Amino acid sequence: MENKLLNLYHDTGIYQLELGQFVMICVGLLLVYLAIKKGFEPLLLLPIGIGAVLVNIPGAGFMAAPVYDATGHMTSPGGLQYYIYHGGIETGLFPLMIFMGVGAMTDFGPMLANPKTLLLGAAAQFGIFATVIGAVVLGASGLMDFTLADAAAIGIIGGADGPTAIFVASRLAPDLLGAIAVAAYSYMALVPLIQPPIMRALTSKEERSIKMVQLRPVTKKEKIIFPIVVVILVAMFLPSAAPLLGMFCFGNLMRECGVVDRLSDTAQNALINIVTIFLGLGVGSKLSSEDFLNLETLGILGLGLVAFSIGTAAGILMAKLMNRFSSESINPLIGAAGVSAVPMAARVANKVGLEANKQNFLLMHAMGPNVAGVIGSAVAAGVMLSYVGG
Amino acid sequence: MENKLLNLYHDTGIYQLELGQFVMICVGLLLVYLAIKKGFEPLLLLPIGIGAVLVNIPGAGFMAAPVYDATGHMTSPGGLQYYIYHGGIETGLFPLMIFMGVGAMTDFGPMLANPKTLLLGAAAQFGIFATVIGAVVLGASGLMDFTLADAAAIGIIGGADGPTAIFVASRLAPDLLGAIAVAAYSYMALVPLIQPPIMRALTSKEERSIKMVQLRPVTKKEKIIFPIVVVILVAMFLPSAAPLLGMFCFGNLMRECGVVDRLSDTAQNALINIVTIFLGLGVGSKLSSEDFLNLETLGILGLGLVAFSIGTAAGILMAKLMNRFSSESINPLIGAAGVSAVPMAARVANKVGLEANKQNFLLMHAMGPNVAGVIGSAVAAGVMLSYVGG
Amino acid sequence: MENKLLNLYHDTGIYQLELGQFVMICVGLLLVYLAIKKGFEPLLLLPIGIGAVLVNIPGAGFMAAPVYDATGHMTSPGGLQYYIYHGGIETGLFPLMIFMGVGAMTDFGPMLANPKTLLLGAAAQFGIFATVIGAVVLGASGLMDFTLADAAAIGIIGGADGPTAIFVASRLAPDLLGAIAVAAYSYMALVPLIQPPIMRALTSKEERSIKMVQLRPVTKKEKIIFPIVVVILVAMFLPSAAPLLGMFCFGNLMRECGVVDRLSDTAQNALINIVTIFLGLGVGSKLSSEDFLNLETLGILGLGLVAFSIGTAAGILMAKLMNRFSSESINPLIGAAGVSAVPMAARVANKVGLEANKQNFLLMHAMGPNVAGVIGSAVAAGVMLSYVGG
Amino acid sequence: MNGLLEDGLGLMVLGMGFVFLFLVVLIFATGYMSRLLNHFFPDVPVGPKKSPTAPAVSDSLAVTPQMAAVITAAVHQHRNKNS
Amino acid sequence: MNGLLEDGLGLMVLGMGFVFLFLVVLIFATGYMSRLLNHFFPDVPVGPKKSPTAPAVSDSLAVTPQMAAVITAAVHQHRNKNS
Amino acid sequence: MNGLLEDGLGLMVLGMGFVFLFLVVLIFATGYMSRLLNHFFPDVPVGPKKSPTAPAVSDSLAVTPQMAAVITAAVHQHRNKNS
Ligand code: NA
Ligand code: NA
Ligand code: NA
Repeated sequence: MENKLLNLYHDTGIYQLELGQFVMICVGLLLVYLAIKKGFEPLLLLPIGIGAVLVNIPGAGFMAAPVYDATGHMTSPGGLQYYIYHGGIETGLFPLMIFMGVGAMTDFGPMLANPKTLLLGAAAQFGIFATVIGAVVLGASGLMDFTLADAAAIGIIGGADGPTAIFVASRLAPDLLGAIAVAAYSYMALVPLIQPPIMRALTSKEERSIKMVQLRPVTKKEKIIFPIVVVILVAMFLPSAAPLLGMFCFGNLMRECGVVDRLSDTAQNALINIVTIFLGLGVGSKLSSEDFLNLETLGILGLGLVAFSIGTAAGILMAKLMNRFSSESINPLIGAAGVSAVPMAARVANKVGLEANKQNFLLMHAMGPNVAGVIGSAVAAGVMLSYVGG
Repeated sequence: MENKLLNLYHDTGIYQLELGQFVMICVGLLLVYLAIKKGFEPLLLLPIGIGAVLVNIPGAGFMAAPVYDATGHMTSPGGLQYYIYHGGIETGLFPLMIFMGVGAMTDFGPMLANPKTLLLGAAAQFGIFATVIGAVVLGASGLMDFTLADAAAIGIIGGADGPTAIFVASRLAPDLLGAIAVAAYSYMALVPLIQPPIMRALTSKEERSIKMVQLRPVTKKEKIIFPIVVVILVAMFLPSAAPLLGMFCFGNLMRECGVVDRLSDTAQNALINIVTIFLGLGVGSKLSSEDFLNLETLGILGLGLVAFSIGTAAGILMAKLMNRFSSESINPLIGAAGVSAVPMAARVANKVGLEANKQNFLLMHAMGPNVAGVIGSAVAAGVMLSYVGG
Repeated sequence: MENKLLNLYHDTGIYQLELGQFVMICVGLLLVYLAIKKGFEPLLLLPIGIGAVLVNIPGAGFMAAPVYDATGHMTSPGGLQYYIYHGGIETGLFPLMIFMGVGAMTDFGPMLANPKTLLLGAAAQFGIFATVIGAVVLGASGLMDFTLADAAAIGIIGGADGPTAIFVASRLAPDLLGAIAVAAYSYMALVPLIQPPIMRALTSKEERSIKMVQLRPVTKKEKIIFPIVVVILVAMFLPSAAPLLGMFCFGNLMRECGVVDRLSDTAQNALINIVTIFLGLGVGSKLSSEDFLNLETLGILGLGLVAFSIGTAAGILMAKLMNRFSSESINPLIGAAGVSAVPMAARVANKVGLEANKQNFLLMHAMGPNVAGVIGSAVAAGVMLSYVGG
Repeated sequence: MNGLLEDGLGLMVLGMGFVFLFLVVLIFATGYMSRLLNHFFPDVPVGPKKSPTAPAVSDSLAVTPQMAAVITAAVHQHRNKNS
Repeated sequence: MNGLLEDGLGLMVLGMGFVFLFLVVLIFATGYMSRLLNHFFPDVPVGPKKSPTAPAVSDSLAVTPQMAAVITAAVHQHRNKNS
Repeated sequence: MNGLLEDGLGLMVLGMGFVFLFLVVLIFATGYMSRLLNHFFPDVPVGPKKSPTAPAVSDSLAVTPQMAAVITAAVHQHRNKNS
């Protein structure tokens, strides 16, 4: 009896809690706070934060592996986050399903009306690769313990695309997955703070006031064929990007084809919501003190900020270059939307444009590079998976 | 050819059906009847009943294990209920997802307006532990073959909370899972018959007529912070209750925080409905004749009724005690709602109160102990898992 | 560096693509085209087509098996379609869930008003078994490499019921699954072209003009009891059909009982949509060049067409026979609806009837044999699984 | 090879036989069920089933206590007025 | 067998003790939380929560750019008119 | 360690090169596709896509036979009246 009482006491969190776990629970609560109070990507950061809290409760066993006896009979079931992480994230299933849903939510119309904006989506990926160099330098200098695979996974934060970052990290650097996902979603939420100073620094008021010509209307047929064209090009040139872009285009085709509206509706509602809940809990499970509380996390957070900034700058500079050579004028602000972070970055471009000229509506024009950035970072992800993994 | 005809005849249910299977099919149909005609918790008892029918069809193989050859190639697929049971119930995933959905459906407002009612939710759990003693006595006397783990799992029926009962039974006494789940849901449906006589026996008409003061309004902030407080307390004091209460509070936080309404909506609609269908079929798979048609099931059904009755009585008596010492008057009827069985028990309290005094609306006051009972039985479940399992 | 560049080139589709893969990608795109442009069962053929495209992208690894090291740690995750196929199709889970949803969408009212139409649903299954003979002859003659199991799986195309065909093929002839599913859905879409000539050839204008008496109203109670009766008969006579018909009747019971509307609603919306997306991608994964680009596929497509035609004819002839002996007149056209292909075949019967007599509305009368055909082909599937597997 | 053909014929005969047997039994069972039900529980026939896209009936838990309290109070007031 | 009975009694005492302990702590924590919140962030109380069957609030991605552009332009026009 | 730096540089050059290459090819492919489509199938442009929370179009099975019969009959009556 006293023995059992002692056992019960030994089971409590008060007895077992280690400092690292305490700190990580606080980090989880901070994410919850940012999600609810500051509106930081709440759909992901709330489940991630709760997931981080739960996985760090000592003795709760959320990441416990199931135990089987010799005959294959389960003697002790695994924890919830164990099943979620190994079933949905390690396998890549959840990010791919999310990407399908995002595809079903994406309108490529503005991009199809002005395909040149794809170049802006390409330029903004420079943030990714510049960050890879940064991480490699930190690793080569011995300051931090980054391999090439780690560096590639860190760089993808600059893609400003959550599911892509999680997919790549789960394949190249699972130990860094938690920090990478948190950095990616946090900076995506911070886009309205990170981008405007860079945009103002690199453009003059005249440039920011440039009006762009009304986009041509896009036909239903173009919207239907486009995702198929992308899939074929991916199949030809970069099969390692096919999982991401294939599911993305599948979702988009369901949206646009008009004959499977009930599937498209489910992909962008019930299915993506269910997967988002579990994805968040699964990512949160990687926010353990061993994986998160170290110098590398600081490096990742710092490099992620650099990645966003360089990507933004690269997009703007490319837009300025295109403006010089293009017959139609291009407002350099829309280049910043090339980092993706759909649709936040496009809204920021619109807002900064309106500050310079109250009649200047850039939102539609910025949506082109914005969705192009999604394709661009998926292509970059494919190159990384092929280069590092192959 | 005659051979094949004979085979086909040997495959029929008529040839193969054993008496036990026949009885269990009838039990399944009885559950379906109670669900449809009597409205006994139809969301669960209908799938459970059908699950019981299906699993007892001889030769249908609903619980057949898959067969693999030496190279890991599947030579014979498993049955539907095999995958559901081992994938969702043995692992505990389905009860936890249901609990998340229930959390997203629960309004803690009335409890937050009057936190003292948490005591009633605590007192009503006496039904659980009194039943454990009953089961232990039956086991120790040699009348029935109950271990301590069995007794604990049987006691949890008194918690009047389906997913908690299934979660605990799947961990402590999987063989009794079917009988325990059926007892739990049946008695929850019978709350309007079981509770009123006990309520009338233990209270005078004056007590039942006691009016309670209007509840104070509760702010959104309190509702948001409350689930986080619960999780932190669970982490500190009882990590073994963290899976249940963690998911419950996660669901409730999604509901109240206001920034992830689409996730909350999915958790309390599409997701909980999908899981409910499969949970029911999986629980039904444990209604096999070996597991169900024995003396122990009778013991479980009897003890479950005792558990509900003692829990009701304990809640009422605690409310009478609190009424004596509290400055504000407390109607003892709301103590009966402490067994949970949300929201049925609260409605019963309201109805019995109206009988005594036509102006006496207790529903809101009874919702406090009602949801407190959910927390209380999850805590009791945690103690059991820690005490028996550890 | 040059090495890496070479690697990247060796990873491209251009370098790796084999002719068979190219052809299969084109087949996948053809299915997408038929789904979108021609409206061929788009809910299934669109995901199947995209699945076929994705699985044939060389190096994309959609069907790659996961790799584990000696300690059970995953070193390389599997592909999306690998998990979908082995988790949902090989196990039979997805077809069964679809069947549950279809049950929740089916109204047995017209059949219950006129149970004799069940005979038409029986007769039309002759298409299945005649096709089995055809396949067996092709196999016995050495022309094609069909076993009895293959022949049975091919015959089920004549059941004109997608999930039944996929379920049977996954158990009896997984290698032919792709071709069988494509044939089944394609011919179901072609019912408005295949059936009318046969209907006109086998009936006179007078027969096609026969008016049928108004159906009696059917009570809610009959609709509730009917699925239970079916399950009991299946349990008695043909347990091997219990997985299919059990889930079908479970879905139908959820629909009709009126007390679990939220489950029924989910079964026929969110759940069936989610499963349909994955079922399609999983079936598409079997459209690999090895499995599809061979003589057998041609045989399957040809035999499937024969199956539909014979089933249609058998239904019509049985209706003519019944018309001769029945007191109430029966329009032979409704016999063609016995192949199932719900509700397309019933609409075709209605349309051909209207051509003969502008006042002749057969739709409701044709719905009886139409849903009877679903039961009929599930029974046929059960016989095959028992005969071939047992 | 002849064995295969024989097996196929066996499957056809057994299969069609069984399909007919089962559905004929079902005809009788259904008819019997209908007669029994309509004899013992005469009932009003139902109209067309509502479309599946209709909103799900929310279950008991979905009624928030406030709503329930409001309803209860309103019903009560109404009764008092009319008595 | 006596050991079983003893274990059961132990479970009862520990269990009820722990349940009361936990919920009493929760009473104080909740009360403290409410006082703290209402002191530092005085807030208007909320009405009944909307029913769970209400349509989900569509997230930011669901706003198509066209819609957003239309809204932006309309707001802008409105401001210009009123200035 | 120098190898790591070299690999990183290689990844950057290859990566940016490939991203540009792919998106430039996509620009041409997209433009070509649009021109081809608008030449061979001149079409009316589409308005903004309906919001994703709009109710799913119910598929064919969702039309109950009664509804279909009613519709058919109504259409037929209408035609007869007007002829
Ligand atoms: Na991007
Ligand atoms: Na309880
Ligand atoms: Na059929």
